[in-house]
Amino acid sequence: MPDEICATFSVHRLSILAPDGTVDEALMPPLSEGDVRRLYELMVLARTFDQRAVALQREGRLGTYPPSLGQEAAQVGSAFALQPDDWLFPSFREMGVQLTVGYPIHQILQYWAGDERGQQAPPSLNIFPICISVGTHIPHAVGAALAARYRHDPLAVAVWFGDGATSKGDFHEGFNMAGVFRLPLVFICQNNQWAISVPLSGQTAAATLAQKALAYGFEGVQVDGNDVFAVYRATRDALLKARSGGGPTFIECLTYRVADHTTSDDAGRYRSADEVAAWSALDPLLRLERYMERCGFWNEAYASETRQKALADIDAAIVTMEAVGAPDPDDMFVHALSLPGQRQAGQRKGV
Amino acid sequence: MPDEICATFSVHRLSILAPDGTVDEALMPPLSEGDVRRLYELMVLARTFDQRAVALQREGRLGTYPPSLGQEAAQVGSAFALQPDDWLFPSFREMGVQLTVGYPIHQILQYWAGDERGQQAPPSLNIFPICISVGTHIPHAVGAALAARYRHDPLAVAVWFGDGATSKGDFHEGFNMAGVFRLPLVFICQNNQWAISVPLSGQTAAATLAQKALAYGFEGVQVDGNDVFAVYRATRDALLKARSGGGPTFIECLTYRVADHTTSDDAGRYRSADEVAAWSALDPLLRLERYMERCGFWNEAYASETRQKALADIDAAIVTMEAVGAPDPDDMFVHALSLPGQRQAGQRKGV
Amino acid sequence: MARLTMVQAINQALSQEMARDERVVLLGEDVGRDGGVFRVSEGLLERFGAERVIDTPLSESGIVGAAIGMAAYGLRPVAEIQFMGFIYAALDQLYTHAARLRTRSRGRFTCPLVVRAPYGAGIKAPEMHEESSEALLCHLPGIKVVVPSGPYSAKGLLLAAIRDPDPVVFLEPTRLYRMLREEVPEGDYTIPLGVARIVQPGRDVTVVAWGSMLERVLKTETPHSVELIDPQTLTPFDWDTLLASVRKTGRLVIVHEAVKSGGLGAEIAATVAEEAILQLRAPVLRVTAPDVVLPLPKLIDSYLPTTGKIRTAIDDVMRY
Amino acid sequence: MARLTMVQAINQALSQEMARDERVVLLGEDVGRDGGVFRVSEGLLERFGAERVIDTPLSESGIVGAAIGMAAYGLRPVAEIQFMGFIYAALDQLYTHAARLRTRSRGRFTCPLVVRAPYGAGIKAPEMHEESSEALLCHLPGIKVVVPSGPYSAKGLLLAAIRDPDPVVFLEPTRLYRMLREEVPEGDYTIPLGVARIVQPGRDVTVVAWGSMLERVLKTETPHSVELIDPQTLTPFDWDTLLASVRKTGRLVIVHEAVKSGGLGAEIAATVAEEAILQLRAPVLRVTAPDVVLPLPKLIDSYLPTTGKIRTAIDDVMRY
Ligand SMILES: Cc1ncc(C[n+]2csc(CCOP(=O)(O)OP(=O)(O)O)c2C)c(N)n1
Ligand SMILES: Cc1ncc(C[n+]2csc(CCOP(=O)(O)OP(=O)(O)O)c2C)c(N)n1
Ligand SMILES: [Mg+2]
Ligand SMILES: [Mg+2]
Repeated sequence: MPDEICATFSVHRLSILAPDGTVDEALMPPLSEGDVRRLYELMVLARTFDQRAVALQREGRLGTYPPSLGQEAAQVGSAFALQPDDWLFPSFREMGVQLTVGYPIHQILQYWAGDERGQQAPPSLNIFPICISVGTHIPHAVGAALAARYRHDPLAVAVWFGDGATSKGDFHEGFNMAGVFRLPLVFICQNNQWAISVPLSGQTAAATLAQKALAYGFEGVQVDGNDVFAVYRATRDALLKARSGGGPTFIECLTYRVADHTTSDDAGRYRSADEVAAWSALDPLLRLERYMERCGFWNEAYASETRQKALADIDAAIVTMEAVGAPDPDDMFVHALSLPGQRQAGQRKGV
Repeated sequence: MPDEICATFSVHRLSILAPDGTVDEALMPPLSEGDVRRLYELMVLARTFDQRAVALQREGRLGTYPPSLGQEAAQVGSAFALQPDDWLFPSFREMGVQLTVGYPIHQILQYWAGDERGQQAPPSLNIFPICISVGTHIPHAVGAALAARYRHDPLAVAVWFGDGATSKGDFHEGFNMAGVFRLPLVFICQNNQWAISVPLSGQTAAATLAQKALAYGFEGVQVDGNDVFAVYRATRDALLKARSGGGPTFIECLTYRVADHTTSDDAGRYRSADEVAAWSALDPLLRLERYMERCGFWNEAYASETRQKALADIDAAIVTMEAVGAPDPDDMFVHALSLPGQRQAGQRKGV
Repeated sequence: MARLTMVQAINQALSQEMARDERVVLLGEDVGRDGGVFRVSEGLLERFGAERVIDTPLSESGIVGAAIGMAAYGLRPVAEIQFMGFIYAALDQLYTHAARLRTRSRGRFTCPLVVRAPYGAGIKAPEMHEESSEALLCHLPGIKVVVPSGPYSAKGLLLAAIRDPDPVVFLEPTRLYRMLREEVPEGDYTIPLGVARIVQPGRDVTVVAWGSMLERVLKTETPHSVELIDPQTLTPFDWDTLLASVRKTGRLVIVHEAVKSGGLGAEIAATVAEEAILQLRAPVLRVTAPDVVLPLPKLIDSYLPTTGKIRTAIDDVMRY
Repeated sequence: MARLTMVQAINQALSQEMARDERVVLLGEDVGRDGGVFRVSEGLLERFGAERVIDTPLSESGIVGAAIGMAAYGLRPVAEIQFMGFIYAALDQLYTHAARLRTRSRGRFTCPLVVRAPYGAGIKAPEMHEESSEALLCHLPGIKVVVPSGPYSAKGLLLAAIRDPDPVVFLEPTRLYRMLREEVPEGDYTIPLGVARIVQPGRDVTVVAWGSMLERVLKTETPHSVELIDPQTLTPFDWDTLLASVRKTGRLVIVHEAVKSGGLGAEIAATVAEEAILQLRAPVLRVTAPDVVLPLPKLIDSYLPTTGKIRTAIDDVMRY
């Protein structure tokens, strides 16, 4: 036995909803018609929000904005599985997550308009400010999970990040600690194939991102990220496991960043229209519509009503956002420290 | 195929030389009697050096010192596989590596006596200053390998580190880049089971460290680190693979830190004498002696001659080290920058 | 009242605060079973259990990052970085997150976190074990930086730091860990952050020093009447106390271990040059390390400020 | 001679130096196919190939760490950190290794590395995209820090930085990237590191500013005769030029984007307070950001020094 195999591993891939709208009944999670409608309406809301935000940016009413077009299933499906007490640590492109848990729409806009008041989560939501510095929020989720376990709070912690984030040291240190302490955590990677202009193959030589969990001694699973049922099911299972002491899970959602990296980017410089077209054909929303149509609860009228409702909500939020006046320069000092130091107190008077 | 296995992996463990001194002939690398003697003599040198260094520290002639007792096979066996042009990036406990490649003994001592001149590698050796900040040298090895490939230099780069280092972000970022660029690199982990007082189980939940390579899309292998033939073979194979464009390899050497973490540490505070005794029974030197004795080229006289020779070399080095006077305060400025700035020039005069 | 070393005083503060407030948890490398490489947390694992005294993997950024998450959740984590030289890997978490969480979330989340780190030179340790880079932390709005200079202040400042609603980096001068003993009250007391201590009043010259340099100034023999100030908290700095002293003496000497350029001494001198220049009678002198990489032990005495250099600087400003 | 923007001037410098010296290689996130998010490296991948223009994974510490290894091996890597706000993760590599390699190896290995980073505020970008933390790098013996203030100096300083035998952090003021054009010689020229530029001689008051603040000082209308100094290299600083100017004018105003406490302005003021205090006629004033976290775009104008605040400071020192 001198050259022996001492460990073997495998990585699973889950998909439930096929592009033609059929589902694998054996794997289909228990979702009522109402649940499915809600998923659909949230995905429409996310897409509509995204379109409006890009338009507002073009009009100069928002700053640089990172579109989430194409990632609606991976965002809404994962957030939909959460319980109200869970703690959430989104990255910067998870508007679909924020919308699903009810983060005020006008505040999302306010943030992207360059006003930090958008980051003040309502007291009812345990959601961290979105994280711009890629991957650096992962250890925060680990700390929250450590704290939750210490408190015996029966909740789970979820953290979202992209494929690019998997290359950061903080991804590693956070994942490793989560494994060592077997924490109630769900790591959700939006593998949208690109980190600005760097394709997945330039980010890692690994065949899947899911297998990175093996390095930390816990389970990694790949799901079709454009399949809202697969994303929901994988997240729900992982959350159940987390809450029952089974430790962390890493979920890799295979999806695609259909739009530019941000409104300042031109993706045409580094990727082909063919690739974008191929992925667009796998559109998560279209796929859900086909399923609902087969089930008999989707038609054009419902679709257009859903879109109208989303638009109305967003337009109302835009009005609210723009009605809030400009922030006061004094705001810079209000939260600098619990109590300003002597120098800050002097500077504050001078503003 | 909706819940399918999309990737499978396995990790191998290599051992050749059994504790009783028998070897697996099929796996035994081609080593002449002279090579084996050399390996043995280097391991004796490493052990003797270690004993003398600890004694010198107790006498106040060296500062804090990290003993390498028990890791001789994992250090000498890996370094022995190198070619003269290869680039080496040792951590702080690899005196066996330094001795194998011929780093001047008096300089090793000089460094641990608190004199930076010990870190100036001779021009013939491409060996970096040892790295105290755990794991942070791993990206340097990656950069050297990138540079070597760019230059078409037919060499490989080897980097040593401990089990504790596998938890650092720089380990991750370096490994990942090595995978992406398929670099001529060999990563050698001295898994001596402890990082000061933290046992392996407190460092990672992974069953092996070798499997961490899977996260980066290259091969990881576990070897019996107290088996000098297995360590040598795995390193030689990995170096050949690296030089022929096959990319990086991660070698986990299973060994044990038999002594305290450093001369300032008391390992009795955190681990049992039984554990130490069990590992001491697997002593790498004893095992090699048994093999050589079976082959008919080891006996007590040869052993004592080898030890005497090692002692004589080390004693001569101690004399050299102590004959070198104290460093000059001006030395602080000599290598501060290629040319001192205005302020440094003034400060230099003041010393 | 017992005479304690600084290690004992810090250990007592941690132990008492953990007993008083169940939100306080420790985490770091070797803080548990080993009791910390300097024995600062000795006995705490036994007393409070592995849920509150957490031995972590070797991950400085992860330790501080996790502590941020714990603090935001409602705990009062005390994270240890084993030596200040290893805090550099955690600066991203400190700069990007700990310092900004209150501002970024508009107060919804706060970060009542303490990062403790052994700090400073003169213990004959290897590379990276004797750093004093406090200035890097003092350019960072949102973080407080505290350096005790003796066992008594160590306990009182640490208790205040743990109770502070903001992130505090608490730098412990290793050279003082066991060098001196002081009377340390057994009971609960805090020394407010942001308030300097006039160690000794004087007329001729103000000297500012912190951590183990304070001890060195006290050892310096000089015929002049020195007003010695221990800032205790480096950020936010107690400018009122400093400026009042300089306005009185008209002379200022700053002593620190760190290299001169960009050290905290620069901020102190600059503030005086801005706000008390008309009362100055002499140049503001800084006694610091030269602008070179911190050397190994054999050269450390040539690197650090000595009583001789401090005396010379005092003599120099007294010539005006 | 063409009138170029700073982006074009930097691109030209990189391109020409890569053509001249095969040791020069670029690495960073999006530097290749995308030509950099600001297009600074546009066209270089096409011209020099993927072996010399390396798109890396998203790993700031790994990028700088790998560049250190490349430099020690004998190349001249130019690493890009996509925005200065992400350099914090690489500070450990800079502090622990890049700055010390020459000293630690006693000159056996050197680190001729350039780390370029877009720097500074005022481009309406999200969080972490507008940082100016140069002071963190200026407290670090062994590292040089350079900030160009226009297209001409950008090219000449960058060529000098790449040819310098030591690690250089090269901070590029994003606000100036496309704001102004200057005549930039097509040929090879360097501006020596460590030498300041007297942008405009004057009698009444010395003003020091760098990067995009220089432009702001130039825009400030004042009746007084201002001697304006652009240090160009922040470390090692050209003290001789600065002190000569202050000794002449007797007044000093320092302008920088970074927060006041612990900013590089402190070192400048402190040095003057130490070496030219007898020639000073007025307090040394600093016009800086306040000691708060850098705000999002809606408040950035209240945060940054303005021409109004600069004028006020000049008026203030002129009252003495
Ligand atoms: C630490 C850090 N480095 C660089 C950047 C600049 N940047 C912003 S997004 C991005 C790519 C992120 O890719 P990924 O994690 O896949 O997320 P995605 O943008 O695809 O959602 C980069 C490099 C950053 N924000 N943070
Ligand atoms: C970045 C960093 N953190 C902490 C330390 C303090 N320290 C020195 S060695 C060590 C444990 C290292 O364990 P391992 O990597 O397994 O190497 P070993 O000591 O077993 O050879 C620690 C925590 C350090 N030197 N560097
Ligand atoms: Mg991505
Ligand atoms: Mg170890």
